Amino acid sequence: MINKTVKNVQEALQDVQDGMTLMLGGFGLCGIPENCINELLRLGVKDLTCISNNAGVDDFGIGLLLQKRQVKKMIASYVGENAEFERQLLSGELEVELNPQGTLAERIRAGGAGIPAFFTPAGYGTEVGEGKESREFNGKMYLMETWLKADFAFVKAWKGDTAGNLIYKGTARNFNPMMATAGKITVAEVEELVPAGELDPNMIHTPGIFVQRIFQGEKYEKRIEQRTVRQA
Amino acid sequence: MINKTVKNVQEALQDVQDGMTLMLGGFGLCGIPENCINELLRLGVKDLTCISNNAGVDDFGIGLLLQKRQVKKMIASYVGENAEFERQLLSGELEVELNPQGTLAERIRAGGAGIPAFFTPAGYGTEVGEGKESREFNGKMYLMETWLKADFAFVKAWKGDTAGNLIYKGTARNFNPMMATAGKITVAEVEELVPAGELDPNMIHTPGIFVQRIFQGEKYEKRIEQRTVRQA
Amino acid sequence: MALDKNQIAKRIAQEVKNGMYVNLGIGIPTLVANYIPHGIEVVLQSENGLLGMGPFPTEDQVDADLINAGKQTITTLPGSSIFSSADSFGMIRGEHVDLTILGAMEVSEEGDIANWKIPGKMVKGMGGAMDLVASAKNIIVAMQHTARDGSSKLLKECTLPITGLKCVKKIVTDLCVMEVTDKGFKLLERAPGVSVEDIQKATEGTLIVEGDIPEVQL
Amino acid sequence: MALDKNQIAKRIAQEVKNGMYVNLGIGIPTLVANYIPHGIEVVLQSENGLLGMGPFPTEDQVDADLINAGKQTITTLPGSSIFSSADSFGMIRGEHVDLTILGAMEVSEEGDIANWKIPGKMVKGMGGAMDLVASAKNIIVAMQHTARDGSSKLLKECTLPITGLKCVKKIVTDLCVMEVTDKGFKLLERAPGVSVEDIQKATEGTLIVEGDIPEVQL
Repeated sequence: MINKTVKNVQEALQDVQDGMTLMLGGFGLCGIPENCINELLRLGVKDLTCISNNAGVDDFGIGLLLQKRQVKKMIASYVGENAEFERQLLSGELEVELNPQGTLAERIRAGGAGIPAFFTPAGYGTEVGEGKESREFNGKMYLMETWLKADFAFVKAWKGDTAGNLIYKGTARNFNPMMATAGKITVAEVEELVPAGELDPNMIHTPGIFVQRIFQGEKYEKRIEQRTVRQA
Repeated sequence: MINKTVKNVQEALQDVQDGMTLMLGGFGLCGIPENCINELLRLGVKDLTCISNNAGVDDFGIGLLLQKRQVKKMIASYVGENAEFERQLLSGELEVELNPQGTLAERIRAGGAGIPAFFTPAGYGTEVGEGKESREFNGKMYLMETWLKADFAFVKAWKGDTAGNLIYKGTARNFNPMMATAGKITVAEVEELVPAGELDPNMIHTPGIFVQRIFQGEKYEKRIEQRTVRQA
Repeated sequence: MALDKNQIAKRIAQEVKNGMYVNLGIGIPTLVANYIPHGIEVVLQSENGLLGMGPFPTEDQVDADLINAGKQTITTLPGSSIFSSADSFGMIRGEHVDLTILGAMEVSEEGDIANWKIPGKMVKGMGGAMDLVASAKNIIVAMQHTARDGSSKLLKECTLPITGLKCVKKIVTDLCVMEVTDKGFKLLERAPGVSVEDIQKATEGTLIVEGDIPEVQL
Repeated sequence: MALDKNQIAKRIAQEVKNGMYVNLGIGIPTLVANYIPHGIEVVLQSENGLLGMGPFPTEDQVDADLINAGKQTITTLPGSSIFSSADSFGMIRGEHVDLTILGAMEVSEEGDIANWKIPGKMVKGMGGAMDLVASAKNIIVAMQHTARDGSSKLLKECTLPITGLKCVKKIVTDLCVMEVTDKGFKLLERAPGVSVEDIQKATEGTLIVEGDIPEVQL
């Protein structure tokens, strides 16, 4: 089996350049590629176009890239809990393309699956539909949306093997599987890297063909945005 | 959790009617819903439109429905090993719509995922493209293909639970997961039916929301088309 | 007396029928889960990739890898399943979810909804709301009837950028329960002690009042 | 001496490079797996939903739930993965597969391929072939140079319904190895003892012969 292992995050991201389009997995702070984001901060690459459902919070995740002004454009579905993101958006400092979440997920899947365009009802009749082709099917109106691809896709998985196969845990799966398919170079960081053959072929979420580089992350903070608990 | 269990195949298929559109999972004879096919034979429903990658072999699987002339139209990608299918096709007794295999798989996924149409390069410039809209994206030509849905989808899984969650085994997965999403009523037959909660939520191939009825099949012949072996 | 958030949620919970798959939006809709009557089996869908969402975890159950669409830590119930965002919205777009409950800033008498942006002031983003409202078979909105300045949020036409066209079926506000019909908002129930006149004054869109309007029963 | 099926497969195996993901069609292409040189790591994709296909099973390993696209029982190798047909063709359409090797009834000098139907006589169906040829980065065809009646299968234009336009890159027949170029079939290698004239006679499409043409080395 082809071995996709790289030594560390530095080797994995060595050829990331200014101006590139990057995909970053995660929903909120759940399932984000923490080690890759930290390395992007260290590298200081700029004028990035980042595709990610959210942009982290002010002081964690992609929020840190926004603070350091490394991002030229965000393609996302939710600004929500990120004041700096909202500020840069409203002031026009940051170019932002907001997509309905399902449209965003499907555009990324389409990019990986060789489908240049598809029709969805989401956003028809709203700002999102402005300038887009619309069409009626079976009496309902749909917008044509196009695929998204990236120079690099950074995904985070729970377990991975040296062949690049990935298994995600819980709702940390979210956008990671589609993004893994849509990067020219897909970098997977995992909590546990095992030899090829240890994972059950029936239970692989992302087949190794989509992953060009894989490494075990040094540490994971896994910050929680809304720690909600009930009494035992 | 909502319980999707029905007593047996008779209960599961009680309201299948003449003239309906059915999806049947499987690739060749691998992963076909054997018990449902046998019940369709027993019911004798006719003028069916069957959507299935293949049509079984002459004396097993959908081949039996063809022999009994219960099928008016087949939507498939491969005729291959089925002489009766090829004969009915060439004689015009059976209406046949051949789709590229990936187009067929994607049309079914689109039906389940609420995407009325998408673009694929498969079949551009061939008979498959006749009468279809074609369009250029990034210098390459694509055909517009539309979704497929069915009145009933019959799928076969390895394990299932009472909530309708399914796990497939090996390459018996094939078309089953997409078809499960595209039936108005999806009937799942499984080799082993377990209580909700026994399957790992992380390892579900088909979430229960797609399955309306589930039962444990009485027996599985699992016939092999090409038994190829090597010396130990 | 106007309904509080929990009462709005409790009233909406009465709309949830046995065997439904339900998506709950952020805010009041999330509270609906607390009031689903015993004996009613429903499955909660969280659009970040989970079917079968359970209650919040106890302290020792907290798992950073298990959150809902509001980014809150949650648990799973027996029979739950986890999937990608693409599969989740395939489920939503493909109309497999029976009921969607969400919040709104404005709703028009035709059932248009606005809930993602105030130009120049606030942009939350649409998140999954546009997908949900474009494909849900049944949409119930939980909202305040008026803004803080007393202006109506139930309008002839939305003034804010809309999230979806002609999609809202029912609305539960602090003042009343309404159904969206061809002819406007049809008043179904009043909050206890709130008069039809109070509701009429707080509603800019066409309000249809037919016969006696009963009080909400909680 | 013309190459036999195994020799064609063996010659094609030389085109397989380390680290490639390869899809092998039914027939001669399947045999290529037997000749991949030691030290070359490749992963075989089977479009019915498997990456990392291994050799045929021993009698006690036979599993009805594990077959390849030719419906043959097979095994998996360590590091393999299994997926649905939609995901499999996503992989193919998305150009993640590096090399596709398949059979053909006819190939045109522009690289068009026909391999799924003889009108009125035979319909196999296209199976996955149309998806593969529409999206493969590199397509090599394994075929016989002529039909049983001696007529050429390497044509100016295909006479049979085509499977894909301008997609074939290289062809290995019983007589020779050719590359498809802008100007026609460029002859690269001859089968041992087969002359350029023999190949010329068996080729209806434009054959480009430049310099000395070496014999195939197996």
